[in-house]
Amino acid sequence: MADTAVQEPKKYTAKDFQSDQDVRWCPGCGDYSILAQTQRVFPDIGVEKKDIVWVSGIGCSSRFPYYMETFGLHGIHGRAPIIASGLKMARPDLSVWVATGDGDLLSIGGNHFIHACRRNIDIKVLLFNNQIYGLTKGQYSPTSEFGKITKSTPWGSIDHPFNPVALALGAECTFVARSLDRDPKHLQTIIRAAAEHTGTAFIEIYQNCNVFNDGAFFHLTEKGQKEENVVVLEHNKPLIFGANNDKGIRLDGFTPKIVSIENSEFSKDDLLVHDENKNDDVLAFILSRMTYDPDLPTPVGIFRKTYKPTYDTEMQKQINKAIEKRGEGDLDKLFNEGETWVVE
Amino acid sequence: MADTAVQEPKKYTAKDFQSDQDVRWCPGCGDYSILAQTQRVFPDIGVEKKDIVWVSGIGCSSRFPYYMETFGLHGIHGRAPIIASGLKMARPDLSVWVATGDGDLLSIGGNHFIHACRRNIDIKVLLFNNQIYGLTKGQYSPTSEFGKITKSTPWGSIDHPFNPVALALGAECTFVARSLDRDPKHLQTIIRAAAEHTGTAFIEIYQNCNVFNDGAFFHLTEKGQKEENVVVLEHNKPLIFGANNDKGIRLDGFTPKIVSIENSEFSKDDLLVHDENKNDDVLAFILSRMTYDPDLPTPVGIFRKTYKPTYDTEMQKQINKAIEKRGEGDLDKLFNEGETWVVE
Amino acid sequence: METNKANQHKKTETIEEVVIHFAGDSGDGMQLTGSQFTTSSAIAGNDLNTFPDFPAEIRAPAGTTYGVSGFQIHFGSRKIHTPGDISDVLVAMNPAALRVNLKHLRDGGTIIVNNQGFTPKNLKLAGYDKNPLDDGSLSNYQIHKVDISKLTANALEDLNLGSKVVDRCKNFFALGLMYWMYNRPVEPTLSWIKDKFKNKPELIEANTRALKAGLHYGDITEIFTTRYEVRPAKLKPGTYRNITGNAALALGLVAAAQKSGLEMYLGAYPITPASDVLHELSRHKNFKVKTFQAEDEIAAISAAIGAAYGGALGVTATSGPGMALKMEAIGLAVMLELPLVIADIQRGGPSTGLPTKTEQADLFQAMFGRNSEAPLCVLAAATPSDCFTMAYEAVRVAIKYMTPVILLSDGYIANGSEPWNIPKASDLEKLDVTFHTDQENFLPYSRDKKTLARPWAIPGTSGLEHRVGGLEKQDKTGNINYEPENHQIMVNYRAEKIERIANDIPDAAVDGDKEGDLLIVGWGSTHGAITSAVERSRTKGKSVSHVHLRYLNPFPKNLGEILYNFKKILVPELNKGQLSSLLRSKYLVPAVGYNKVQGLPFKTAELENKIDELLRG
Amino acid sequence: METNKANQHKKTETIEEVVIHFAGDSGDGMQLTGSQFTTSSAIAGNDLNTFPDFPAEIRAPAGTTYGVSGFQIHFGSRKIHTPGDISDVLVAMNPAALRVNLKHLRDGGTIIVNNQGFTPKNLKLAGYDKNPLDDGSLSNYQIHKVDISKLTANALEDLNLGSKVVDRCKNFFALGLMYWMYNRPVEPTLSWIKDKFKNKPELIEANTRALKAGLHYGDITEIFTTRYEVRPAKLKPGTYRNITGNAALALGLVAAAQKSGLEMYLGAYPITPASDVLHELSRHKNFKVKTFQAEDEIAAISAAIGAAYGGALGVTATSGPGMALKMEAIGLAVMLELPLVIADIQRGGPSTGLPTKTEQADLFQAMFGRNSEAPLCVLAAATPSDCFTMAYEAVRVAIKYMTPVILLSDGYIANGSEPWNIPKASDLEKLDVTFHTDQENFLPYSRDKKTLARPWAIPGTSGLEHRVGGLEKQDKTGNINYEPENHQIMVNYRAEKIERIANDIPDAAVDGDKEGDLLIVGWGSTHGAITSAVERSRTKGKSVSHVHLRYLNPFPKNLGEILYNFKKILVPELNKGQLSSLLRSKYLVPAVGYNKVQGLPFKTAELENKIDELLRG
Ligand SMILES: Cc1ncc(C[n+]2csc(CCOP(=O)(O)OP(=O)(O)O)c2C)c(N)n1
Ligand SMILES: Cc1ncc(C[n+]2csc(CCOP(=O)(O)OP(=O)(O)O)c2C)c(N)n1
Ligand code: SF4
Ligand code: SF4
Ligand SMILES: [Mg+2]
Ligand SMILES: [Mg+2]
Repeated sequence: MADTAVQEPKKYTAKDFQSDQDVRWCPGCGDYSILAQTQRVFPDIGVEKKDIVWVSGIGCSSRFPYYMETFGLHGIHGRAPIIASGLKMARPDLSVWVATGDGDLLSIGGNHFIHACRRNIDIKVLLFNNQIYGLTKGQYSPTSEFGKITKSTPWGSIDHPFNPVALALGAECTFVARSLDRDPKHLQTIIRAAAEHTGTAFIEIYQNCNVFNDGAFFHLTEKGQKEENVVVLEHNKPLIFGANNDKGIRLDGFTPKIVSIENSEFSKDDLLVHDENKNDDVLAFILSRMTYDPDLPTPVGIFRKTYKPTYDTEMQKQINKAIEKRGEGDLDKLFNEGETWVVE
Repeated sequence: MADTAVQEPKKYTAKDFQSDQDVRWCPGCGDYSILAQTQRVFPDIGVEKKDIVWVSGIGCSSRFPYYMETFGLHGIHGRAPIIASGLKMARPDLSVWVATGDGDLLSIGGNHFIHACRRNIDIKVLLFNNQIYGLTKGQYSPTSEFGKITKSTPWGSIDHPFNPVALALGAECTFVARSLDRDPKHLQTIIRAAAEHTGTAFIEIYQNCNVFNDGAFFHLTEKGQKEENVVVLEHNKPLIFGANNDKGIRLDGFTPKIVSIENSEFSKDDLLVHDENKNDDVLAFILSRMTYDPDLPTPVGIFRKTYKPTYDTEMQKQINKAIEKRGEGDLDKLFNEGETWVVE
Repeated sequence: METNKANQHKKTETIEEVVIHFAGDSGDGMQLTGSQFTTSSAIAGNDLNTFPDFPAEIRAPAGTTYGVSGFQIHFGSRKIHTPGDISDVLVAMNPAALRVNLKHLRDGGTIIVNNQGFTPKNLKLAGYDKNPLDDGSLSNYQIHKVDISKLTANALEDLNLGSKVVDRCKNFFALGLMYWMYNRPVEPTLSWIKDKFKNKPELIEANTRALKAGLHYGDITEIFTTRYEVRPAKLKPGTYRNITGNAALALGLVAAAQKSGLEMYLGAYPITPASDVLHELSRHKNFKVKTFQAEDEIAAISAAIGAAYGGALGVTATSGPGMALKMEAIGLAVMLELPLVIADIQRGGPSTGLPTKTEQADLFQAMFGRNSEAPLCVLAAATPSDCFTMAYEAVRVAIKYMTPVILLSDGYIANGSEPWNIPKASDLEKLDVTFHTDQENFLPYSRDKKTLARPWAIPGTSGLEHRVGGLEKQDKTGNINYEPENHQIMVNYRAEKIERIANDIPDAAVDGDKEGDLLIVGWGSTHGAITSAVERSRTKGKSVSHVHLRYLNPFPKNLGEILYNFKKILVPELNKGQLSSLLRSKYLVPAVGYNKVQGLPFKTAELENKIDELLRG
Repeated sequence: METNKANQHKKTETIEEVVIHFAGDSGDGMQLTGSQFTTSSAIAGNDLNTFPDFPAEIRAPAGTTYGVSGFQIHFGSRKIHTPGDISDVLVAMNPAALRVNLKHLRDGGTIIVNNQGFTPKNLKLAGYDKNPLDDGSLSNYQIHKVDISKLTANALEDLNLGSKVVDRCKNFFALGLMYWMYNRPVEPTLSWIKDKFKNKPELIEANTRALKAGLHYGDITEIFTTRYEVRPAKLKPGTYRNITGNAALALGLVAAAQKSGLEMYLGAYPITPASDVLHELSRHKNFKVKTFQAEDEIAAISAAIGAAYGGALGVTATSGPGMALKMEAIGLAVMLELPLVIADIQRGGPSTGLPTKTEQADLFQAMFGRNSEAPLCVLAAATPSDCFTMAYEAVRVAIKYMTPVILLSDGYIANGSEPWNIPKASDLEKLDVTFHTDQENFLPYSRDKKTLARPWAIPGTSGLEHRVGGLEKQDKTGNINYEPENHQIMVNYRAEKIERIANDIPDAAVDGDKEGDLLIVGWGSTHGAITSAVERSRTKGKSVSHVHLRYLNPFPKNLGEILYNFKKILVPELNKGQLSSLLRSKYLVPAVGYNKVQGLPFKTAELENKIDELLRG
């Protein structure tokens, strides 16, 4: 956080970010890993603990702030992005983070989310996407697959899921990424990249809810499956995947296709090369579309990273400009604006 | 509306759709044209008046239902898409239309809008986008341009506007189009196409608010300007525009570029050919990105039209399936489910 | 039939009522154990009342006090009104369960613990320095240390199951032991096991064995010398089932939809403790019940309003925070004068509060939570099975008066259960709905002379095209109208319509004498505790009567009269005095509140003491 | 200096007070005309009170009755409390304006009409069969038909302006005429014109000429024989300006932010009639006021809560429907115990209701609109300038008690104006805020002994890292806690904290004798009408006193005592009896309501009659 690192920050360890509260997630929950990776990364982001605030809504994932030894606000369901936005506007010096769930962010909180994106307010949003409502014990969520059988859909869900990455892109988000609870290294990299970004940073994290939706992402996280099902996006690198790194993604028009790069007509050089900084977000959008395509690997990594002025700095700028132009506010002058008259 | 045209509908004229209420918009308001075009198209959509419902939120535009001689529900601010959704679910036989404004739909109502899109509920949404809050007398809206000076932003707005077409695409909307209040013919075509679509149909209509945002779209609607600034999307046709139809849009990678097709290296055949039915919505997304690009013409027409099962029919199907499987509900059986015992 | 025969050398003692509390980790299956015991007791013919109590965390780390899940059942041969203030028997699967629940065990009560659960680690997690089973600190109780885990494992030894699976069967051992002790029929549970695990024969075998092992253990070991017999209660003849409040509420709605010929449309968003209404209704699609899990509570009610406009029975169900979000839309429903049932299953607050705990503090919100004058009908269910009756009644009022109706329930009766005397569908009151069809002089805001209801004119009806909305509307035509006199007329109509419902509801019934020293006025889930306390006080010769309100707006017409006939009025509530404030304001009576806001229901004894105090003072 | 000298042959009559009503189409500039007349009258030293009244439509089709926009001003040489029940003079620019307002003109009153506005088309639009100017139907009034349009056009003839522009100047002609008639200073308006059109010299010229033409017309024509003199009122010495309630409210907040050293953060979403608070505050960025137009009302308050957590002065402003949406978040603020000011500028309801009309019906919502027990402080401003005082007070209470405060205003005082005795910034009470910094034993939910406020510990403070949230929290530590006793303690604390504010606010003041036959208890914008009615009744020798409440929760400590000293209590409210219900409930006094829900303020005469009736009966 460029604007907060005024003084040399203390040297922390992951432990410094552990609060004294018992962690109350179900044993085996993917949330533990997200917490651990965050605590591992935070010593490096160059911000003092006192200047970090975690804001959340309601859900299993939204208990996150209690476990981080920073400031924290456990808000109400769906409102974390906007509570965080208000805080960031009032206090641009703080590093403001949001922990949220797929219900919290995309169901009740969808509007605040897309508005945060378009404003490009400098907050970082970590979506714990377990494709289920955990805390309320297992109803389907806006990211659950069509046909899902849950407590509230005993006959199968008839909702088409959101593609959170595509939604964020459609809402003009400047940093859009995806990672996995069970890939600690990757998750750390992405959290670090979000910390470095100035502007709204959105990370969709696939997270296993082992109680109500166990294994939803095992094809993307477990050895022997993930190799064929995940393609890692890296800036300026071609899209290669497969257990033997023998496959790649090639664009046919706008359509990504799998090609073999071993003993085939194609080589590395024919593959789509990722460019996360593309200012038009079309490439990112094409990549986002691979997510629900059963024939294509799921991309993880940074889809898009671009820069534009943030809402909080623009707001501060206007204040400064106003003061420059008019001088610091003088109450007596303000009171006496317009027509006045004197009664003796 | 395939499923409603059970009996041969009556022959109507535009006049049949005029209610007995005085139209109370400001003289000169673009809303009048939208009303007129709708009333002109409705006799042809093959639905009886009694089976049509207009639902709206709050705003100048949301007064629309009062002027249509159909059923109408003037709801509360932002909730029209979801009131309409509930109605359509309960009554799939009705033709349900939403009239809404840029504040109503994209500010307070943003979440209901994106959820309606992803569900693909069969409602038609007409967004009267005047890039301003009309009814509350002139605050900026989520589609107002950056820097806009209004009553609530005397120092200029610092919000980056939504691109409603891109947002709808990111939210998986199956029919996405744009038209103009001052192009009656085009608007009629688009309304007709929306009526024919099964699934969520979204039309962004640029509308002049001559009191609080006069001329916002004059470069797209006025003779001498519109020719160079608008490109009309037509299915299977190349993107040609210009006063003399001498320019076209060509794709350079994903990037649309203007090329001359008169005395130049390019001809019609080199141009991007529009395909509104493309199931992946990348082309539509690319086109949507032209909107705010000062160097490119603004596309109007149908960006995307695709088919997938609608929420309302899926819901009805489940009911039918349940009845088929279990027989029509029998209360006594229901009451006596599970363990029972008799007290004599 | 598998039965539960007594070992002949053990004596059997007949008792009138018992309270048992099952407690263990969230993963220990205590809710299941409790509900099986409940079914068995119901079939044994007892009256009963239950109260499950579980943590807000889904599955808090094993062994912690905040992860304890409990289930209390009170059953007897006489009328049972509550799950019991304190328990006679505590079944504790680990130290945390013991620690949390000991304070609610009566002196001299029985403790049955799972010995293997008392590991050093678990003791520490529960905050015990020493093992309470050994240090004499439980000498006030009859303590039975049973090797439940070990005995279960022994019984399952040759099945070759994983140790986790084996461990999950230990609750059935405990259940078996309690079945033995209280002479309960085993058959219902055996057939439940068969049904539940029909695709996993090994689990049928395992759980059956564990259950029987518990049963036989009681029979054989020397430590249990007495069995208890709790005779059937004298219940009204009929067919019964055990039912929770949420299930009853859902069934009441389905029944009302069927009897009125309306299709039901539920718009809901999950929230504890209301989600089960959504879950239950989602199952009944063959009753043409459409259920919609919306994006939030505002969407849920807005969709239901849309559906009601279309002629469906619009319903939404939620709890406190969700209710707060619905208020603007409820105002619209008031203005549209459409029928709508809004169920609020109250929970502890404010804000997110105590999601899994009970409270009665949304009465004010139900009455007044909207902008401007937006009156509607407010009903409250008193017991789990009463949720059926009041849900049915909510629909009746909503469609007859074309008004939203708020039905208040709470976590306590929503999750608690009691035997329900199952009605015959044909005996339920018929609910009449006629959609308006007459085109002649159709006026959307004309009114029925008696009820002041406006016509329900739904889309699809030729010639009735018209517009409604949230702006003030002209009397009769419903067109937008801002005239002062018209506004006054419409405001008055909306108020008067709700007041007239009073002509159409039963008089408040006084339990006890019609005049006397003390009247207790209650509402909602406090019914059981108040009834018990009043019974006890009367036995002691006190002049105490009880009125329990199911109609909170409007009040029954005779309420004022009743109030004026008592010297003192006590209003016990699980809030800071909301009903009492309404009564004071309306009737100018010096009602005093007895208020408790602890996320827990009243205890009978608390109320009894309060009554004593008032009648003394 | 341009002055307004009388033509010597016309006589001048001195009168004590006048009510003028300007009315015309929405596009006729009547609000501007009214506000210019107001400024001029203020500078003339009169006390005054104004009431603008405009349609919900932005610009309804010209000539319709629902498109009429009006502005009423009441000014005098004595204390003026209201804009006047009925007007002495009606300036009507077209038939619709005449039709709508005639009923509020006193018998024998003066009508000045723009002759050219009475075209057949306009007559028809207004629903007149015949021209009322000619058919004798106005014989009860002194009617002056003036060719306003034509005379204006004449005056501007040689300027070569479009006819539309010329037509838009006609309101200045009317204004000039009224200036002449009431001897008002012209200078303020002339300089306003110069400033307003500083980049359009032709408009300066046009409007100036129109104004002067009106002025001279009065002087010259024979039809006006009398001018009136309204002497300066005896106002408290000081510097004055005219101020609307919304502007005053905004300034009060800015002042409080400055005096407390906090930066203000307003989260708002536009809504009539609260939008002007947003507009006004948006201008004052050089006071470090951050204003945020949010995506909706929930976002607006949530952002303000976030800002308050960060140490800003969090504010949000809205009206009824928006208020309903904020309730869940207000519950969170109650739980977080953060300072927050929530201004509710009430309007007609329910639902969307009558957006541009006034009402006082959100008191219940402010008190009770949240789930569970979520008490907070409720204040109400009584007059436009009182909005300044009460906004300041709202901030004081919020930061001292670490609580959300709801400040109630309404459309009537928000848009209405009166002279404001401008305070000196240095005389305003200093507001102390100390953010907590001490790391030793920091407990986020420890409490100040006197106020019970918790410490405000903001991010950025070393060693104070801690978590807060909407779940019930442990006493002192603020950690999540579900224990029954703790919940009771916290519920009690939150209630007690609000009650203690009563120790810190002024006693209720009785206007009149401290005991007597009748006490009128009012709140909010009814202040003026009640004051006038009580004055008049007392002149008639009646024993009537008046208490006006600015603190609605908690009530002033001495209120009960006051109430008990009167035989009867009358509570006039623009709702169905909300304050009266609170008083009855709390004090068990037989307060009776006088209720009007018509989107309009009380008339003095209505209240006077009611007083007569009560003291007779
Ligand atoms: C206003 C409101 N509505 C509903 C709820 C109930 N609720 C709590 S969390 C939640 C959804 C949880 O799902 P998600 O956001 O995916 O988080 P997870 O538990 O899966 O991490 C719901 C519906 C609430 N607390 N508040
Ligand atoms: C809950 C609520 N908040 C705010 C308002 C005030 N309001 C009415 S319409 C409107 C916005 C209008 O803008 P838009 O939707 O663009 O419609 P337009 O008037 O421009 O057609 C607002 C903020 C309201 N009626 N209800
Ligand atoms: S319910 Fe699921 S998401 Fe919630 S804590 Fe348990 S495993 Fe994690
Ligand atoms: S304010 Fe603007 S949008 Fe509204 S009616 Fe007038 S011109 Fe049309
Ligand atoms: Mg989830
Ligand atoms: Mg608009």
